[in-house]
Amino acid sequence: MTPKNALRYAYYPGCSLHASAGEYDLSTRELFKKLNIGLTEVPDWFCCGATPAHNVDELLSLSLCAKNLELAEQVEGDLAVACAACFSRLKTTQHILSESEFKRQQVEKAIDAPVPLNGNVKHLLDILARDLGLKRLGQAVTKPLSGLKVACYYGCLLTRPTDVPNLDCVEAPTIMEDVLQAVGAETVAWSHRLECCGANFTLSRPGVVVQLSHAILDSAKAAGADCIMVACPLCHGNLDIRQKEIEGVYGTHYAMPVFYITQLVGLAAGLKADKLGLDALIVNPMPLLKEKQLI
Amino acid sequence: MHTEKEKHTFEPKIIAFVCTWCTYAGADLAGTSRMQYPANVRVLKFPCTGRIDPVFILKAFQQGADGVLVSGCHPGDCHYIAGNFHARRRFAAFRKLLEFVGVDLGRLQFSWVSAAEGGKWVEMVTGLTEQVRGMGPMQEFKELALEEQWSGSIDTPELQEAYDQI
Amino acid sequence: MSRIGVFVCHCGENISRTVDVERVAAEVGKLPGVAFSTDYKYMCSDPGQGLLKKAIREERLSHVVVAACSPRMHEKTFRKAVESAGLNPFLCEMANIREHCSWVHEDRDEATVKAIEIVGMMVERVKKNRVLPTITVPVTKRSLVIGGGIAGIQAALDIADAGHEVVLVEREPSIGGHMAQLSETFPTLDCSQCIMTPKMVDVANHPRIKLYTYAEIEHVEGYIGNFQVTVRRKARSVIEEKCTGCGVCMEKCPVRKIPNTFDRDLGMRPAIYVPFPQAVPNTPVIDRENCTKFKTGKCGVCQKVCGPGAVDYEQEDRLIVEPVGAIVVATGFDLYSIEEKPKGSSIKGYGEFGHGRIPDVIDGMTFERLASASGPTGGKIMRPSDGREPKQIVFIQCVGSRAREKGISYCSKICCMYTAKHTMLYHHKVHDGQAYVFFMDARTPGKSYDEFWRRSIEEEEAVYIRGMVSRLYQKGDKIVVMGSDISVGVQVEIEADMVVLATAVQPRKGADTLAQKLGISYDKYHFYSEAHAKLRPVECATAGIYLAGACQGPKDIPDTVSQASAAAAKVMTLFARDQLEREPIVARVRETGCVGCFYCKKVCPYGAVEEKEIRDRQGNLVKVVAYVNPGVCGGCGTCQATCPSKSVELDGYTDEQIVAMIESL
Amino acid sequence: MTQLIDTSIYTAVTEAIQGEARRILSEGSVSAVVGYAAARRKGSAQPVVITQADDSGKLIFSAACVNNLAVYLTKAKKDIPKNGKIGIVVKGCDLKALVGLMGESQLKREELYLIGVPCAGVLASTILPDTALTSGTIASKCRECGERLPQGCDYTPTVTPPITPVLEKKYAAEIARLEAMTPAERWAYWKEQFKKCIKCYACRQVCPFCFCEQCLCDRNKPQMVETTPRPAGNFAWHIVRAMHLAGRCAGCAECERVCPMDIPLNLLNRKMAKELKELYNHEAGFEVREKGPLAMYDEKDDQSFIK
Repeated sequence: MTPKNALRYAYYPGCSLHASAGEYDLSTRELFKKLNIGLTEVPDWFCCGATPAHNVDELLSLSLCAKNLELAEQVEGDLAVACAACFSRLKTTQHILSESEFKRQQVEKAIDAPVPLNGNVKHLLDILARDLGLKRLGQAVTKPLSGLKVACYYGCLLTRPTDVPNLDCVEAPTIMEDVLQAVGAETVAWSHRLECCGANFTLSRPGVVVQLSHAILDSAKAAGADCIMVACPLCHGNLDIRQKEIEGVYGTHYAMPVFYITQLVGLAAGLKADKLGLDALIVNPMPLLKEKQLI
Repeated sequence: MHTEKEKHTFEPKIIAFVCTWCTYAGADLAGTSRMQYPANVRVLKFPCTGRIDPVFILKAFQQGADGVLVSGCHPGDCHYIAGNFHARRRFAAFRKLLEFVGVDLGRLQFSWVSAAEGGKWVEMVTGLTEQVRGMGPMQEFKELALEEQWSGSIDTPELQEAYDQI
Repeated sequence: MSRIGVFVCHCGENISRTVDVERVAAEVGKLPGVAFSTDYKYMCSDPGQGLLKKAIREERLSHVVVAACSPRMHEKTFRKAVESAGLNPFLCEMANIREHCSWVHEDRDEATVKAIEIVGMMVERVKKNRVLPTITVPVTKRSLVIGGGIAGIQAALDIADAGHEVVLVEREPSIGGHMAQLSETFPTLDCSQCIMTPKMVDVANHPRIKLYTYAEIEHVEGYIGNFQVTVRRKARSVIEEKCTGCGVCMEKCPVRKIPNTFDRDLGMRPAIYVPFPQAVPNTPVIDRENCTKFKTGKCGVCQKVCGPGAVDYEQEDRLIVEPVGAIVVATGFDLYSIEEKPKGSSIKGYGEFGHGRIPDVIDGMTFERLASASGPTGGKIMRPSDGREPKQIVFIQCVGSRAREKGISYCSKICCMYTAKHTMLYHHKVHDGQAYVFFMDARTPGKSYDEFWRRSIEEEEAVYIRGMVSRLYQKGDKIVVMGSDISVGVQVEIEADMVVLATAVQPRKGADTLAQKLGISYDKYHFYSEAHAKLRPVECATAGIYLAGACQGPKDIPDTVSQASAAAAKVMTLFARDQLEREPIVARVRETGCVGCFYCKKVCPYGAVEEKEIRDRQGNLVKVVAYVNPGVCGGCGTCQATCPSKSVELDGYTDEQIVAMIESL
Repeated sequence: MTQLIDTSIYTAVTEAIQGEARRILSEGSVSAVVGYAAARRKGSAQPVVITQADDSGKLIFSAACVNNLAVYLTKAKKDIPKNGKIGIVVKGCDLKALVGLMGESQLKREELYLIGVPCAGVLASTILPDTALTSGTIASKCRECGERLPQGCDYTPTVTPPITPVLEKKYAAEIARLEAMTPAERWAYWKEQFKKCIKCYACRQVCPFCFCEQCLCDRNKPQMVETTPRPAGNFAWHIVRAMHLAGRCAGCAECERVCPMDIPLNLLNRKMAKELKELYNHEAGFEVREKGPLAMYDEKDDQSFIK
C-alpha cells in the first residue's frame, strides 16, 4: 500500500518512448517504482506535435497539446513528462493560451473542451530534484556512481523558450548536475551543454545533425567526460545512434555511451541492467560500467 | 455634406465628468477638427479624474441624467502623476455598488481619452448617447424623487386631499 | 446678491453661425443673479475686452462669465482683463460654446439650447467662486547638486558662475564620476582626464561651491524654493581641513593589496587611499573594512606618519542640514553586470556568457582602464588572466541593451560609439592584433559620429559582423565566441584572446530610494522621469527639482553636459525672482471637520499633506489634523474626493461649485 | 435541524476577564476597562466602562455580548478617561474594527490593552437574551466568522478553543441571490428596503468607522445628500455610506443589528468587501495597513471596464 502523502503523477510518455526510446520509458517506470512514486499513464494520449506541428500550423500544434492536457485531467496528480520536446510544447501551449484569450477560444472550439491552464506540467528532472528532493534521492542510493565522469547534456529544449516559465535558469541551469551529484557521480564543466543537436533535421538534412552533434561529442570528450547524460529521446538519437556515423565522417573515436537520466539514477538506486534497458543503447556502455565497477 | 438629421422621440441627457488636461483637451480637438456629435452631452471640467467624487455621479443621476460619462488621461499620462490611478480603483468599486443596487451599468461609461484623441471623444459621446437612447429614460431616480415617505401611509381621504394640494 | 455679467462672443461667425448668440444672451439674462448680459463680435479683441471692463465698472459686476471659446484658449486673457478692472481674476469663468458646441453641432436650434445650458451652468458655478489670492513663496537662492560626475560638475559650475551658492554632494571620496575613468573620448579621441580634471579643480576652488564628497542625501523636506536637505557626511577618518594631501600615509600603509574599484579591480590600493591620483579633494579616506587598525585595533601607522595630525580614527558620520531652493539630480549610471542576478530581480544575468566567471571576458569600462595611460597597466592592453597581449579581440555590442529576454528593452545609446573607439584604441596599441565587433545596428546619430564609426572600419581595420553571440566558453587559454553573421547567414566561431562586452547603461543602484526621498517619479528601470518627454525634458514633475545626465536615461558626454547646463539655466530662471507666484488652485483643510484619518495624505501624489497638531491654550493636544502645504500641492483634488468628511477642499473646484453645476442641469 | 452550540467556555472566560481587569486596574497599567456587564433583563448584557479594580466583578462574557465595543474608543472616547492606556474586551470581529481604526490613525496600539475573547458566537438581535445559542439563534455574522480566537491581543484566556459547527453562510447566499436578479429586480428590492428608512442614523452612530465629526451627509453647503427621509434621500444616504465603508468595514454587522426598520445594511458592506477581495485581494481588519485598497493603486489594476 502506498502511504497517504506519496507522490503520484499522471504520466505522458510521448511517442518516442513508445518507439525508439523504449529504454527511457522502461527505466522511468522502474526507477519511479523503486522510488515509490506513482505513475499512471494518461489514457488515450497522443502525439504532442513536436517538432513539426508548430512550424506549420499554430492552431494544430496548440490543439494537440491542449487536448493532451485535457486528457491528463482524468488522472490524479501533476503531469509528468519525460521527453524534453513534449515538455517544451506542453508548457508553451499553456503559456500561449493563458496569454491570449482569442487563441484559447479558438483551441477550445477545436478540441471541444476547456483547456486546463493551471495544471502543473513537470519534467522528470523536476520531480526528482524538487518534488522528491535531492536529499531523499540521495537516501535512495545503494550504489553511488563514484568515479563516473558525466557530461550533463540539456539540449536546446529543456530550458527553453525563454519567456515560458520553466525548469531552471535558461542559460546556466544546474538541475541535471544537482541530480547526478546527489547520486554520487562526478559532473564535468563543459561548453556545449545547451547547444542544439539538430534534431529538427534528423531526417531532412542529416549532414547538419552530424556537424552539430559532432561539436557536442567533441566538447564532452575534451572536458574529460566518460559518458553523456540526456533527458530527451531526440538528443539521445543523435548522440548515440549517430555516433558511429559521426566518427566515420570526422575520423574520430569517442566510444562515449549516452545514458538517459533515469538509467543512471536507476543504476545508483540499485536497479539491474535489464530493468534499465541498457542493452538497447547503441554505444555499448558495459565496458565503461565494468571499468568503474558499477555493474 | 449635410445629411438629413434624424428626429428622435427621446433625447437623453448625458453628463460628462472629464479631466482638464486630457479629455477636455480631446473634446476641444474634436471641435477644432469640426467633428460632429450629438448635442446631448454637458461637460463638467475637473482638474483630474482623481477629483471626481462618486457622489457627483449619484447626484447627476438624481438630477435627471440618463447617462454619465467619466473620462480622463490614459494610465501613465496623468498630469498629476497618479490621480487617474486612484480614480480607477474608486470607480471600479463604485460601479459594482451601483450595479448591486440595480443601476444598469449601460448608463455609466468610463473611458481614457487623451488630448490627441478627438475622434475617440466623439466615439464615446456618440456611443453612449445612442446606447442610452436605446435604453430609454432613466426612470428609477426620477420616480424615486417623486415618491414621498410619511410616518404613515396616505390612508384617509383628508390626507390624500392635503397631499394632492402640495 | 451676485451681480453677474455674461458676455457672449460671436467669434466672428465661428459661434454665431450655429448658435443664436442674441437668444443666448437674452435667455441667460433672465437667470437670477445675472445683472448684465450682452453679445459681441470678438470678445477677445481690444474693444471686446474694453466692453468687459467698462461693464464691470459701470454695472458694478461681482462675477463674470465669458461665453466664447475653450478656457484653454483664452481663460488667461479674460481673467487678466477682469483683474485690470478691479475684480479678482478667479471670479471670472469661461463657458465653452465654440469647441464644445458651435463647432461640433449643425442644428442651430439644438446648438442654441445647448449653449444656453452651458452658459447657465457656468453662471451657477461662478456664483460659488471665491476670491483666491495669488500664492507667493520665497525662494532660497542656493542650489543642491546631487552627484559629482560631469553632469553635476557642469551644473554646479554654471549655477555658481551665475552668482548663486551651490552645495555639491558626491557619494564617492572624489568627484569625477565615470568620465574620470575613461581613457579617450569619442569622436575626437581627446584624453578624458585632460579635459575633465581642470573642471574638477574649478569646482574645488570655486568660492561659491560647497563640496561634500563621501556624502549622501539622508533626507529631503520642503518644496520648490524652500527645501531642507539633510546630508550625511560619512566618516572619512581623515580631517579634511588638516590634510595637506601629501600622500605619506598612503605610502606607509602596510595593507596594500586591496582591489581598486576605480580601476575595475585590476589595480591595487592601500587601506588609506584616494581613488586616483587626480582626485578632488586630494584627501584620502580610510577603508574601514580593510584597515588593520579598525579590524584588530593594532597598527595606527598612518596616524603616526601624518605630519599635520589629520588622521582621526574616532571620526563619526555627521548630519548637516542645508537649506536650498532648487535641486539638480545628476546621479549618473551603473553598468549592467552579466553575473547571475539575485532571485527576485526582474533583470537577468548572462549564463551564456559564463555569468562573469571567464576572466578575460571584461566590460567596456574595464577596457577603458586598460587603455588609460594612468590606468593599472599604464595603457597597455593585457589580459587580466595572464597579462598577455590579446591578438584576437572580440567586442560584443548590446549586452543587456535591447534585450527584452533579459528584462531591458531600451538602447543604451553610447555603446556603438565607444566600441568603435575601443577598436581604434586597440589598433593603435596592438598593431598586429585583429578586432571583431558583433553588432545588431550601428547607431551613430551625432555630429561627426558616423564618420568616426566608418573610420574604425575603413582605416582601423575592425571587422564588423552583423549578428548576435549565442555563447562564450573557455577552451584552453582561448575564449570561443559562437555567433551568427546574418548578412551572409552563417554561424561563425572565433577563438579570441579577450572579449569586451558593451554592457547596458543602468541607473545607479539605489536610484529608487533617492527618488522616494526627493518625491520624484521614475520608470520601471528606475531612470528618473522628466515632466514632459519633449517640452520639459530637464524638469521633474515635482517643482524645483531638475535632472541632468544619465540618471534620466543613457547619454553621452555632450548630451550630458548640455542637459546639465540646461538644468542650471532652469535653476537660474527660478533664482531670478525673489518670490514665486503660483496659481492658487490648491487644497485647503477645514480643520474643524478634519478627524485626522489622513486618507488625503495617503493618496496625495505630491506628498503635500503634513500632520499638524492642534493644541489648546494650555498646550494640551486637542487633535492632529491634516495640513496641505500650498507650495507643494499640485492641485489635482484627489484628496478631496477621498476625504470621507470632505474636510479638505480644492480651491477653484469646490464641492459647492461642482454641485451647483450639476444642479443647474 | 437545529444544532446546539457549546458555550460552556464562557464561564471560564468571564472569570478570566474579571481577573485580568482586576490585575491591570489595580496595577494602574490602564485607567479604564471597556467591557460587558449584565443588564437588567435576565441574561442580557450591556457595555460598561469600569475604572475601579473593585468593579471588575461586574464584567461578564456571554452569548448576549453582541456589541462591538470598538465604537466606544472613537465617538464616545471623550467620555472615557484619557490618561493612560485603556483596556478593552474584544471578540475576533471587534478586533478587526480596532485594527482598521489603527490603520486610519484613530487609535494607537500602544494606548490599548487588548483582552481577547475566544468566542463561539453571539445571539442574533431578534432573539431574547436568555435563549440558548443554537444554529437557529446565532447571529448571521457569526455564521461566516473565521476569527473565533482573536490574534495578537495582550491577554487571551487559556481555554479550550471554541468549536462551532459549519453553518450556511447567509450573507453569501443572499448576495448570490441578488446578483442573479436583473437590475430592475435589484432596484425594486432595494427600493422597498430603503423606503423603510426613517433616517434615525442609528447605523451611523453605532459604526466604529463613522468617526467623522461632521458627516458629509449632514452638510448643507453644498447639500450633497438629501437629508429628509424620502426615498430619494434614503437611497443616496445608503449608497454613500456603503461607498465610504468599502475596504474598511470588517463586518461587525452592528448597523444591521441596531436598524429599527430591519434594513439588511450589512449586505451592502459584505458585497463591497467581496468585490474588493476579488479586485485587489484586500480583506479588511487582518493587519494594520498604512493604506486601504481605495487609498492605493497598482499600475496594473484591472481596467477592463474603461474604454
